[in-house]
Amino acid sequence: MKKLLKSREISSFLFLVALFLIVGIINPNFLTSSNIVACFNDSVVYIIVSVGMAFAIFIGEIDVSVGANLGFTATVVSCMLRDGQNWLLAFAVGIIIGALMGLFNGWGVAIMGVPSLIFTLGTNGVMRGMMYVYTGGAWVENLPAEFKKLYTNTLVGSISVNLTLTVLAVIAIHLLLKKTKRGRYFIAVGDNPAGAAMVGIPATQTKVAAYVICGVLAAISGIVFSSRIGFVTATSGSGYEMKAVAACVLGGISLSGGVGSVIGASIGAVIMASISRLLVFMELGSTYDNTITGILLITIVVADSLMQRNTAEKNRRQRLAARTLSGDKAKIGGGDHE
Amino acid sequence: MPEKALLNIKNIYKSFGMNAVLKGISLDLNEGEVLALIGGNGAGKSTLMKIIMGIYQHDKGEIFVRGEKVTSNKTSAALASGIYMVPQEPMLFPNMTVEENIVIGFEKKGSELHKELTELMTAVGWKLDLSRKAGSLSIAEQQMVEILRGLLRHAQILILDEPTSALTFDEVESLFRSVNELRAKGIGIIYITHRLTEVFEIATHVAIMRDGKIPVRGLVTEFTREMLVKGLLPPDAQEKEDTLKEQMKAIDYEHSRPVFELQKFSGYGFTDISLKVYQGEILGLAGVVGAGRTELATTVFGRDKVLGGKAYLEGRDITGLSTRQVIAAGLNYVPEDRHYHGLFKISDIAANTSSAMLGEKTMGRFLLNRKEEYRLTQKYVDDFRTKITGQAQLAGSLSGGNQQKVVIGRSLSTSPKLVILDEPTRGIDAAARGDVYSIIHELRNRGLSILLISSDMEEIIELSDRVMTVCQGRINGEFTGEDINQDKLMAASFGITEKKEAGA
Amino acid sequence: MNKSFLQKLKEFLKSWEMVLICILLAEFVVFGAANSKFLRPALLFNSMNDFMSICIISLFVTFVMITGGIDIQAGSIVGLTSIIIGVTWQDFGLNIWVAALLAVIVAALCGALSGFFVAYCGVQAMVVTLGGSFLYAGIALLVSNMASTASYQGISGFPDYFKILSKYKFFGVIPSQLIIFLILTVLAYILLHRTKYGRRIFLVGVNQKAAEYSGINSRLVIMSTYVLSAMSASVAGVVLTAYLGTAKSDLGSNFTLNIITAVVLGGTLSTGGKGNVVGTALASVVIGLLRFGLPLCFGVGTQYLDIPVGVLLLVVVVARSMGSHPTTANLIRKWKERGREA
Amino acid sequence: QASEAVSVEGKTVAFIPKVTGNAFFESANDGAQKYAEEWGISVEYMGNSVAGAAEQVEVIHQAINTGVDAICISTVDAAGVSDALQEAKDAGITVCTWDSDANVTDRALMVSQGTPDTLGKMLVDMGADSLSKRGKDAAKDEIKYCWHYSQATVTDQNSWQVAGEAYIAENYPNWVNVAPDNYYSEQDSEKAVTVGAAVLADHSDVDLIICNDSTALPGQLQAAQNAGLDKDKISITGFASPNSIKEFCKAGLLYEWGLWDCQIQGAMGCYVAAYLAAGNEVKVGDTISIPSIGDVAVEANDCISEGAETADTNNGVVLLPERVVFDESNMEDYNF
Ligand SMILES: Nc1ncnc2c1ncn2[C@@H]1O[C@H](COP(=O)(O)OP(=O)(O)OP(=O)(O)O)[C@@H](O)[C@H]1O
Ligand SMILES: Nc1ncnc2c1ncn2[C@@H]1O[C@H](COP(=O)(O)OP(=O)(O)OP(=O)(O)O)[C@@H](O)[C@H]1O
Ligand SMILES: [Mg+2]
Ligand SMILES: [Mg+2]
Repeated sequence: MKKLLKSREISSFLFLVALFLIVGIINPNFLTSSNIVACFNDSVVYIIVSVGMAFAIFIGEIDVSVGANLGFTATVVSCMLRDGQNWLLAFAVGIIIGALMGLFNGWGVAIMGVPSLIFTLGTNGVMRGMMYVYTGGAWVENLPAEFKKLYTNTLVGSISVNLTLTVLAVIAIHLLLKKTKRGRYFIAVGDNPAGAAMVGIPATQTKVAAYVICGVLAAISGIVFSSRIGFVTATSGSGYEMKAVAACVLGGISLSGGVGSVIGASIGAVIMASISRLLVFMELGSTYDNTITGILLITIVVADSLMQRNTAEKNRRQRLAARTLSGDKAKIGGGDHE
Repeated sequence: MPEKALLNIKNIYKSFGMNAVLKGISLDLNEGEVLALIGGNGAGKSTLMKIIMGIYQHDKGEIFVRGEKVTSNKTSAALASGIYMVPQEPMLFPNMTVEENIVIGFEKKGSELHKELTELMTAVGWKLDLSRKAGSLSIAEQQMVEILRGLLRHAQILILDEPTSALTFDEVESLFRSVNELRAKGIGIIYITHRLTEVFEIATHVAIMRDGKIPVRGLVTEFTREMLVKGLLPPDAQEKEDTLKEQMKAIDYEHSRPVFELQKFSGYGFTDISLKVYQGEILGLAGVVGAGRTELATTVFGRDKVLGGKAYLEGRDITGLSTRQVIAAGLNYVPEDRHYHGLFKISDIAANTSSAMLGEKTMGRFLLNRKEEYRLTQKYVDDFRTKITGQAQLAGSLSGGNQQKVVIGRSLSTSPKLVILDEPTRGIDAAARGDVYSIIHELRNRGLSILLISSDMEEIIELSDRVMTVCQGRINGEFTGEDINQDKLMAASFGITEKKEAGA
Repeated sequence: MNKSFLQKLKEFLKSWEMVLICILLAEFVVFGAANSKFLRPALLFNSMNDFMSICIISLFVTFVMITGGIDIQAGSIVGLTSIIIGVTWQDFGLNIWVAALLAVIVAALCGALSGFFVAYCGVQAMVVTLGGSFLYAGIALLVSNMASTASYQGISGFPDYFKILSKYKFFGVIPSQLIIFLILTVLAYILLHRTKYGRRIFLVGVNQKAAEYSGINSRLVIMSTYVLSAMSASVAGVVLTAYLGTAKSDLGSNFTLNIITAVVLGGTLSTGGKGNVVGTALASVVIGLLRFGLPLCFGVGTQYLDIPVGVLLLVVVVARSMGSHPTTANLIRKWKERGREA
Repeated sequence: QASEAVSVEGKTVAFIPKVTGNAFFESANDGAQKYAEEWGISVEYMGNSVAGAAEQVEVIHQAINTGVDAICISTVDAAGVSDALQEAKDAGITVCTWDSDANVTDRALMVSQGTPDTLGKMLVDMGADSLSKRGKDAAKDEIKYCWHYSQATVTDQNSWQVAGEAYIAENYPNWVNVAPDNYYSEQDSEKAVTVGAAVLADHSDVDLIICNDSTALPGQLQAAQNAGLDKDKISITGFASPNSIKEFCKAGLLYEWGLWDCQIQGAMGCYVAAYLAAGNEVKVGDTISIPSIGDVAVEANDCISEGAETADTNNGVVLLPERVVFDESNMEDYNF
């Protein structure tokens, strides 16, 4: 069973490998170690935001305000850094903004009981507007060089410090989710909310916590985003929400909640983050960007859903068939009831 | 009475919006007691239990556990104070394994818990694959997982909300054994059920809930079955049941033609089923839960693949037709699971009644004929004396019995020649059950053929002209007249009697 | 049927549509008071032209959401329609009406494809239509590459008799787009609330299993709603192309949020089973007028309009869920009881 | 001739960018606002955060409804806004354009940053100069280069690229375009960096990247910086506002880049719009004297788009007097 659980992540990973190999066959330049590492390095923003989204999806909800959250945090933090504020203060402010947004979403969804898509759609709009109000529409430019270096610092070879930290954090989060009592609550709440209440799991608290985590991770990804891009525009982060959802789905997380892992989300994020890059190597140009994303997404979810349905159906039929079979035995052996 | 009651409930009130469900409930539970709580559908039994568990909050009143007043209204607090409830509908985590389901929420290490769990399972003697996903378990197995959860928690107060409604005979036996053992250990148990026989079998005390209050309670030994039935019914209810069996005219099989016939019919969950249902006959299909009768019915109804054999309705081959075609051919089915397969809860009663008629011209060609829909709905509401405030009432807000009447009404709306009723009175209170029985009789007397699937032997005996038993997916007995009695049916259902003996 | 007119009226006064009408009236009062220009029919009607596409699509996305699904691909079908009309008309020499018809057919196929995956393969609607929104936008871009004119030049110069579709003004003030919207609203209303097909949509949304046990082909019903919503998006695309006089592949790309907002604000349950075409129509107009009135009367910049629309959505959904929240429900009950005693 | 021009004072101009939240347009607005105060006109900045024809039509209607005297617009799509601009004209509003033109019949004057030929040549020249500065011989070496800008659907950027290619074919036949289909990043900063990084990885031997888009240039530079490159390993140049590139220049990532003074352009656009709205009339060959900017001449439409007709009065093109190449020495003189 455990193996089966894992296989969803593994199949996503195999898919990623296949994708890279195909591009490598078309353009051998792609398969250099530095380029592959760069693919992963440049996926950090997506990984963080997708892991956050994964929390929202685990509990059976969704958060489409992560893009705006990312953009807004990036804007505020960058403005502070540009104006020479203390870094730690800036980061703290960013993370607090993210946490507050998460808390607000959590309040609306878990406590007020508003459908999550609708509620976060609303906060998304409000935050996008706030970005304009905050900057007046201007770009935030000229971030301190040392801040931008945070992104390029490497550890071993060309593997960036960011990537290393992110991977370690993802593994840690994964273990927390799977091994600790409270960690398991997130999946449990998504799996069966009413059942969670029966065994004393504080469903509301867990949901709010999931949103706060999602908000905080969106904020952190916003900070990484600005250190990577070096400037923040008024539309920064738009579209990230949908790409994060896509990443989660590609990584084997079910939108109905209770299924999947953050490792899967991370693998999905690498796929999503690499598409623009793959297209450059395939000499296809951004014209094909959307087409390929769409085909990837639909193919994977349809294949996955059909496969799951088949196994479920097979299991059911086996179970039912076993009943009549044991009936045969009963006839021959005179019944197995004592 | 001991000094400190395990559980002491004083004057609890609870309303949902305008619906006052509990109106001053008081109840005690002491160590080593099994308190059977009975009451009609919607009496508020589950609600009261959920309040004890801290899932709902009461509006007024007090709860004491071992003499201490409960101040926190959190489920975790209730669990910590040693209360565990096995809910009416199992609430497992379908994507987790059985083991994960049982141990979730424990602080202890996984390996320790695993050991405790396996010990516990050998102690109660239940076999379950711990690594299976809970979503793939049958309802009975899910119920077992729920009970194991409570046992592993060493609950001092165990609440079982209709635990046996989906269990097999064996499983019921072993459950009762465990209940007795637990009681011996001094655990207090609240046992909710609709089956009065169980009350006398397992309970030490009994309390009857009616109209948001507990008008009757006491030691089981102080009551007889009749007293309990009387206590359940509203004071002005009249005895309807007596008249039933006498009204039934015997079927003249010689001159009657079979309306419905199965020849060596096989599918997933059953094989080699051959049977005939005659005009105006009620054929009972008895068996234990899991015998494969629902599968048989749904496969005939076009919901699953036919693996072999033939089905005929009035001589017409209906094997493997789609549900829509089967309905059009003149067969309809009242599903076992009203909530998942039967009812449109947030639709009104009219829409519920007419839903199977939408293919018919009488309901309009393209535009919906509302007049016809109204007429149709009113006909069944009047015929069945369904209690509604108006056709616009939402079906979900009806009581269980009235919901069932609506679903039966729908199945008749298509003017079928044969209706398959699958557990028509499951989870329905005594009063509504009587209504449903008289409906079934009336239908029979009008010449409709009925295939009645039920796990309630009394029900089968009371209603059927002829009974066939199903065991592990096969027909293993046919009974008529005097042979239709508890002992024979039970024996056949559990596969103890061979077909030849039974037929003889 | 058996209800008196008064009863019906009473019910209507308590309905969600009534709330929307009140909000609509409030908009007229507030905006009208702030700037009387708002009330000038010519201006008001003209402004409606700018959000009619969203209104049109919302009507039929309501169908999808009643079945318990969601459609976030409608926006990209607008662009796909537009570019297909442009390319087939300009480069393949098709008659403009034939081109439009072709575009609607292609859109219907797109809707059918997504609907098939949702209904027959059991994939979550959100993911399928998310994929669809990428895919159809991508295809639109590929189609635009087939045009002989460089893609940056756009395709224009459509005949006047095509443009009149969206430009004509009845009595000199009422724009044809509004008429198209009203016709479609009536159509959608009849289809959803008066026909057997509409009833099936509701039943499937309430309980798909029970619908199947009633002999309803629930999968076909679900799939058909996606076809309908894609076709309505396509009609919006035709109207928008005629209105702008240019065919572009990215038209409608940011409609999604507005469409969903309109449907939800209109009272459709996002879990399915409940919804109302009239509510959606009213809600879409409420949003449109907000987007028109705020800049005109209060000088709010267009780029800030996401804030009031978002706030409106939040306030409405929170208020509505508060009504059904246990604590508030209790408060309301107590308040009512006190009223009765007094 | 325009000696006794009617004063522009008190006129209201709607200043409409393609999209809000973009450094280029925001700077232009800053410029327009700054001068407007001096001239006594009021400039209202109206735009949508999404660059789309339908969105821009909504904004134009908003301008018409608000009752401005003139509109000065950078169009997203000339055909798409054509009818809306005609409506504006019908409502008695003067329509001028800047940066990105409308159909010549839909507007009076266009304040242009230059002809495609000028701008294409400027881009290539900056590239050749950057190459020389790092010791390459632009005229003889086999220079590998490519273009990276926003999208194939953006009119002006494409016309510069086409003109630039023609100029290269004529003057630098030794150059090789490694990606004739160009790279696009859709004015998305994140994509600009991703695509930029991919370009560098795929063509490790590319010598020159020309970014004729104000989002692509900083994105490409950031990608180069992230990859540890600098101006002596690769030449990157293009159009972007001085403020957005200054830090990169200081960090040694490029020698030079260019732009026209978009603040002046925005201001000029608003002025000529207000000028015509005030009732002044101009013909090709006339000069308009703009206070604190200088005299500008009205030229025929065909100077920016070949074969375009010019109406007798109030129709034509005003060219920006100068385009600037920024480098370390002069970049601090500009603040936009
Ligand atoms: N969450 C809820 N919201 C509103 N009403 C509720 C809720 N839960 C229960 N009710 C109502 O409270 C009443 C009592 O329900 P409850 O489930 O406690 O009955 P019960 O005695 O357990 O019946 P059954 O024998 O069918 O299980 C019913 O009328 C039901 O409709
Ligand atoms: N596919 C399924 N999904 C969920 N529940 C199911 C499914 N199939 C059966 N059940 C439920 O499992 C229980 C066991 O019934 P099953 O269908 O296995 O045997 P059965 O022949 O219907 O037994 P009986 O008719 O005696 O109740 C029933 O409560 C049924 O509703
Ligand atoms: Mg109950
Ligand atoms: Mg059954």
